[in-house]
Amino acid sequence: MVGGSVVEAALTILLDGLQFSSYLFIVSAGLTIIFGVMKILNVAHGSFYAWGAYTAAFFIGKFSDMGLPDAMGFLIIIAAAIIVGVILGFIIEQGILKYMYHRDEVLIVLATFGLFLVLEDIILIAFGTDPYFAYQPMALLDAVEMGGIVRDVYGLTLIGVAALVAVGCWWLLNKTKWGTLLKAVIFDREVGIAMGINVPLVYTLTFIGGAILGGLGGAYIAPTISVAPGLGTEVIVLSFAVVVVGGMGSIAGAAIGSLIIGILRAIAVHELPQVELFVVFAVMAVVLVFRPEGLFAPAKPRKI
Amino acid sequence: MFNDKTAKFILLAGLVLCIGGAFAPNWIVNQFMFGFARALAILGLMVLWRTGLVSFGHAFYFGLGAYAVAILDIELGVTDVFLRLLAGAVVAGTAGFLVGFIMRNYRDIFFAMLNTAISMVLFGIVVKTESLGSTDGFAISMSTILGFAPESKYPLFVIITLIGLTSALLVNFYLKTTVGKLTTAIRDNEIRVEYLGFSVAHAIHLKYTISTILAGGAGALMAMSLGQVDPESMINWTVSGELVFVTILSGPGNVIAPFIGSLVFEVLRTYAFELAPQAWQLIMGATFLTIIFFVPGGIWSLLEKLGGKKNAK
Amino acid sequence: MNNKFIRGAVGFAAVSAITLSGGMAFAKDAISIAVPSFLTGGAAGPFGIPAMNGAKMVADAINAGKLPAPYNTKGFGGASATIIPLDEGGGATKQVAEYRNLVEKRNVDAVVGYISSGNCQALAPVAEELKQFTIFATCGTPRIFEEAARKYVFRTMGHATADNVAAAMYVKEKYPNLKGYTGINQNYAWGQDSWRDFDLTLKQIMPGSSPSDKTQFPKIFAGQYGSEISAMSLDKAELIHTSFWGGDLEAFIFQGNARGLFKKKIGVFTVGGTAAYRLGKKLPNGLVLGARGPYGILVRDRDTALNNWFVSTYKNLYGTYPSGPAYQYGQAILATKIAYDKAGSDATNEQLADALRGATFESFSTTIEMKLGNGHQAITENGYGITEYDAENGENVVKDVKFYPASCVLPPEGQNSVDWIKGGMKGAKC
Amino acid sequence: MQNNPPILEVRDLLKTFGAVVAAKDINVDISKGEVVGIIGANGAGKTCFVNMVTGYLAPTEGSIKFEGKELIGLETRKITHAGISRSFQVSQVFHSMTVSENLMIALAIANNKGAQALSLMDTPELRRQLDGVLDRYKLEDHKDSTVSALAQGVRKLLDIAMAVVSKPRILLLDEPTSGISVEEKFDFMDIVMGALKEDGVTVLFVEHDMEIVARYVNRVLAFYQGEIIADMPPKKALADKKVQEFVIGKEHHKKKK
Repeated sequence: MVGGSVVEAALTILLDGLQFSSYLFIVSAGLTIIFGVMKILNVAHGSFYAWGAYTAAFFIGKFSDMGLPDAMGFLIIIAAAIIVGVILGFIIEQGILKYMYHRDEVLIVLATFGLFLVLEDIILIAFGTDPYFAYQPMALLDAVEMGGIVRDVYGLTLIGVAALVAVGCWWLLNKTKWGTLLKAVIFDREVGIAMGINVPLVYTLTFIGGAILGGLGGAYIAPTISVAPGLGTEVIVLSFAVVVVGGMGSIAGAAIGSLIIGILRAIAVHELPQVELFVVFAVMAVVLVFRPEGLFAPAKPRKI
Repeated sequence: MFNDKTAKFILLAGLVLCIGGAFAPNWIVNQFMFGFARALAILGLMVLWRTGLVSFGHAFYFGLGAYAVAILDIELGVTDVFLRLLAGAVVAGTAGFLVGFIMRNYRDIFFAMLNTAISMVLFGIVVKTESLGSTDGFAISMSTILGFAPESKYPLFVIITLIGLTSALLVNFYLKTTVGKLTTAIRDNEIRVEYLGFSVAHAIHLKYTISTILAGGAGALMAMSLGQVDPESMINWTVSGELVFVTILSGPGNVIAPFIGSLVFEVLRTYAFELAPQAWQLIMGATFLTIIFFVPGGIWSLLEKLGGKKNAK
Repeated sequence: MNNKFIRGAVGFAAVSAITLSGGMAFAKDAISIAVPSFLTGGAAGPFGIPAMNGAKMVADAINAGKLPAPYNTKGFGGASATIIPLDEGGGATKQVAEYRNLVEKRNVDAVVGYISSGNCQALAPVAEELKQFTIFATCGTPRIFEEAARKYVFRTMGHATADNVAAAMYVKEKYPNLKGYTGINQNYAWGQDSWRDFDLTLKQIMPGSSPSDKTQFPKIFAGQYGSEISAMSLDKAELIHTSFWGGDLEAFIFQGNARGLFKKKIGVFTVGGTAAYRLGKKLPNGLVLGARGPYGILVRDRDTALNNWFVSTYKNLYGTYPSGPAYQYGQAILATKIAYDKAGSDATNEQLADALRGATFESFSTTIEMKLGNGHQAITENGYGITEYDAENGENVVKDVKFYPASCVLPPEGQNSVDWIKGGMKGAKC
Repeated sequence: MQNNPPILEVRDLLKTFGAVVAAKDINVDISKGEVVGIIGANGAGKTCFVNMVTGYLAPTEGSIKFEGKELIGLETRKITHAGISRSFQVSQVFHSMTVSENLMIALAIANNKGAQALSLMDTPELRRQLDGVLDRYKLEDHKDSTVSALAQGVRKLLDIAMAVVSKPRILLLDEPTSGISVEEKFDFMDIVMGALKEDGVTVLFVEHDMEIVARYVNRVLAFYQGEIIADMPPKKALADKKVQEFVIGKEHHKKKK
């Protein structure tokens, strides 16, 4: 390693790992929240990501063409996540899922799979096949030198965003009245109903919240990539892996799962690139063999 | 084994198909081969589904079956159709039996997702291993039949048809045995089944293993009829989704349903692809949602309505 | 029985026989050409759509007889062609099934296209089995014609070995003092083969340089390269080789650019050509840029009637300059015309194959010689240049463009690419 | 009490859930042919006792021997195989299936052990047995009805009928008459007890209704806070002071509420 001490190298790996973990956490948080509350494995989560990315990229490009300041990009990112989450989340939950809650949980997964297929092609119809670029927000924040190499500040802010999401979720669940209600529903839907909680409303809001997080993942990543068709598919696989490792339905699990996978991956990229590709799946396989429920599976009420 | 309506229909259909196949154009023969190969996996998923279990990861076994054929071909030059089929079914069945020790403890959504997770591990390994063909996969040489190399696809079609229908007969028989009948019962009340003296875990393990053997056989037959394997089309989670899609499309009503549903799927996909090369996924997804919402019993229930329940069970 | 009746009966029998045998005696006035390319997924924008555009544009021009000489005759052997667009996505196995449908159900006359090496690799044996005249337009892997002799399958551009051998030669010329190099390539046949050829060639021609022990092979469509960029920044190697394409390529450029990677390191982009028109000033200066042969930005200013027609017509129709895939699909369609013109519109698959086998023809940007694989695999020159943003016109250009003749960057007939490079590239005429 | 050797021997049974003691110092011998009533207030440990005997709960300490064989550690189905069956307070039947289908499953499992489970279920022999069960438990009229559409009483009959098809030597009934109307309860118990007597089954049943206890059992076990506070013939037990205070009194109190 050039000029750097071991400490510098370790710092680089840690930062790389944190950055990738943050990405993993943002894309998987929404999935795990929806699963935790509603017991729905939302395959269409990848579509929220893709729609978030497209919406952000589209408007960032448009505003930039109109000569508006690039700093608007950050507003657009947040707005895009909220718009996508509220509109898509509301339509899907109220238009389709609502009518399925009395049916088998697995059928609901399948319905979201059908939705995923439909949404993928609607993106194609709505936005075309040409990729969108939205580099302006990334270009706005400069680069800094850390540990002997240059880092883009935008990438580093990802860590902050992930931390905000994590703290936000923790605060919402543990420090608000809403969180208490939510936890009751998570523990047992029937108990929730018995306590007089408006479960349908909780479901709608949860789904929209999860969708916003999915959209935020896409919108925030959009400036660093080429926003092209098919980008949602990869995200489903990654976020699913994180959620399986962490324990389905657990926010803390998603955070720990993201950190484990992200940091191990960074170590591999730096020290042993040949094994980088196996990291995600190796972690998943090990967890599956020893703890099939995941590391932080939430307690389940026993019903007999 | 042959004395009920379903069994008689299967025998008759087999005869008609084998004769008809000799005169049908190649593309129709192809559709039937792909459809029937896949139907084998659907048959297995139906066994699980009747017990209320849906696996969202059976591409794991489908892929194992297909890759067993490919690797035997490349490493040992095995081309015999029966050896290949056997290899696919045995490899997948063994894996299924072992994984079954974990799976039999899970139900509902956890069952579905653990299967997905396991299939994704295999997908990850194959995609990233150059010696396993990576994303490109392998081409598979033409199958031979007991030493002779057929000129056309017709002999393979006949074999796939016969194997498909034999499996249907066997599953039809299995579904009438004591353990085979433990379907709705397990879904309704596992505790009672245990108190009656039957291990639910064992019953599910058996069903799971059966489904994996069938999925492996399906993968092997699919690999042979296509002449190609690759992870995207054989192991990816979307393939699992597709298998479940066809299961729902077919309906759980009868062992013939998977064959009809699978054919319908094949034709639907071919035409969706032909008519709308940029929106065929949309057509498939919308069909899927329609079936889930409006035809929960699948195509079989439609046929039953049409036939005024004449063919029912 | 009178003669008239007999003659009539014989005539009827003959007509029936001919009709039954596929109407071969009649020149067709319409043919159908299936053109598979990526219409969905990440490869559609940078590759699939320009490729399809190129194919359609050339086919339309041929149907209307509007190509420049010597191709200004109307149609394909006189017949007008219908293009059937097809999505190449979904994996090789799905493509095999679709290919069978194309041939056996939709009865297309020719199949021209394919971008993914995986698809070509899978389809070559199927095309042979079905005896279907097929031209691969863009896919790169050399294995297709090195592994088996083909009768019905052709490829009208050079294979991936040329891209990477040429890249190595260009690097040697430009950076003779290079000490170390590394690479980031996608983890599948395309990326692995590309790196291997580049690495092996440099080892032969620049023994003073050595590869890094940490070359990166991220998953295709990974999209996030933060850790890799850090690792490569810390690496001693001064040069980074990549065969990234499509969305991955663009994401890597964005992320690397933001972190000053290409200021510190020399970037060699073997498929960078597609990004040149699309990224505008976001494309860093000083990249070594290839286009998988003499296509796209490398030949934009080549002043021949065919090239001028191609560039200007494309720009009029689609609003941008044509990139590599547009050229490659266009010339594959052109090759189809050449085969039909020679064999006739009623030609069988065998006759079409015979017509194209070993042919040499002027394509839009270069000369195509069907020289390898028993006359089924084209050889062309291959070149590289260095990127520079032309602020005056607001567009990217390449300078210091250098082309290497086909005989310099491709193995002679009958030799496997890897063995040829390892053996010191004997017989190369540069 | 009879002088037969005991077929069920319970020794020093203890069950705790954390700090809560659900069963303590339980020592009982049951002889063949006895009909034992288990009484006690809610939470006194009755169902816990049934669950431990049938292997649904593992005791913390102690031993349960059936015909000399230790039951502790066996799974519920192994205990069923050994010859002990049970019914449930809330009938545990297959609610989306018909009465006949429910019983056919039960009969098939009882008849086809091990690899025989892979033989055809629907045999003439099994049909014959089915008719017998339908007849004895007066379920013929309901045989083609889906369980979820049945009245509570019929469901409980089915629940018990399913428990006895495995021909158990001991049957544990958990509150057989709960949810059954006052007018029907004696008819119901007559059907059940008549059929069981025919088969010579030893019966233990948990019951809240002292009328039923007085009428059908020949021995009473009274539970209070996890312990047996009385083990005597029904007449004596119902007159016992402790039983009246801790069991019946609370029972009456509860019913008034």
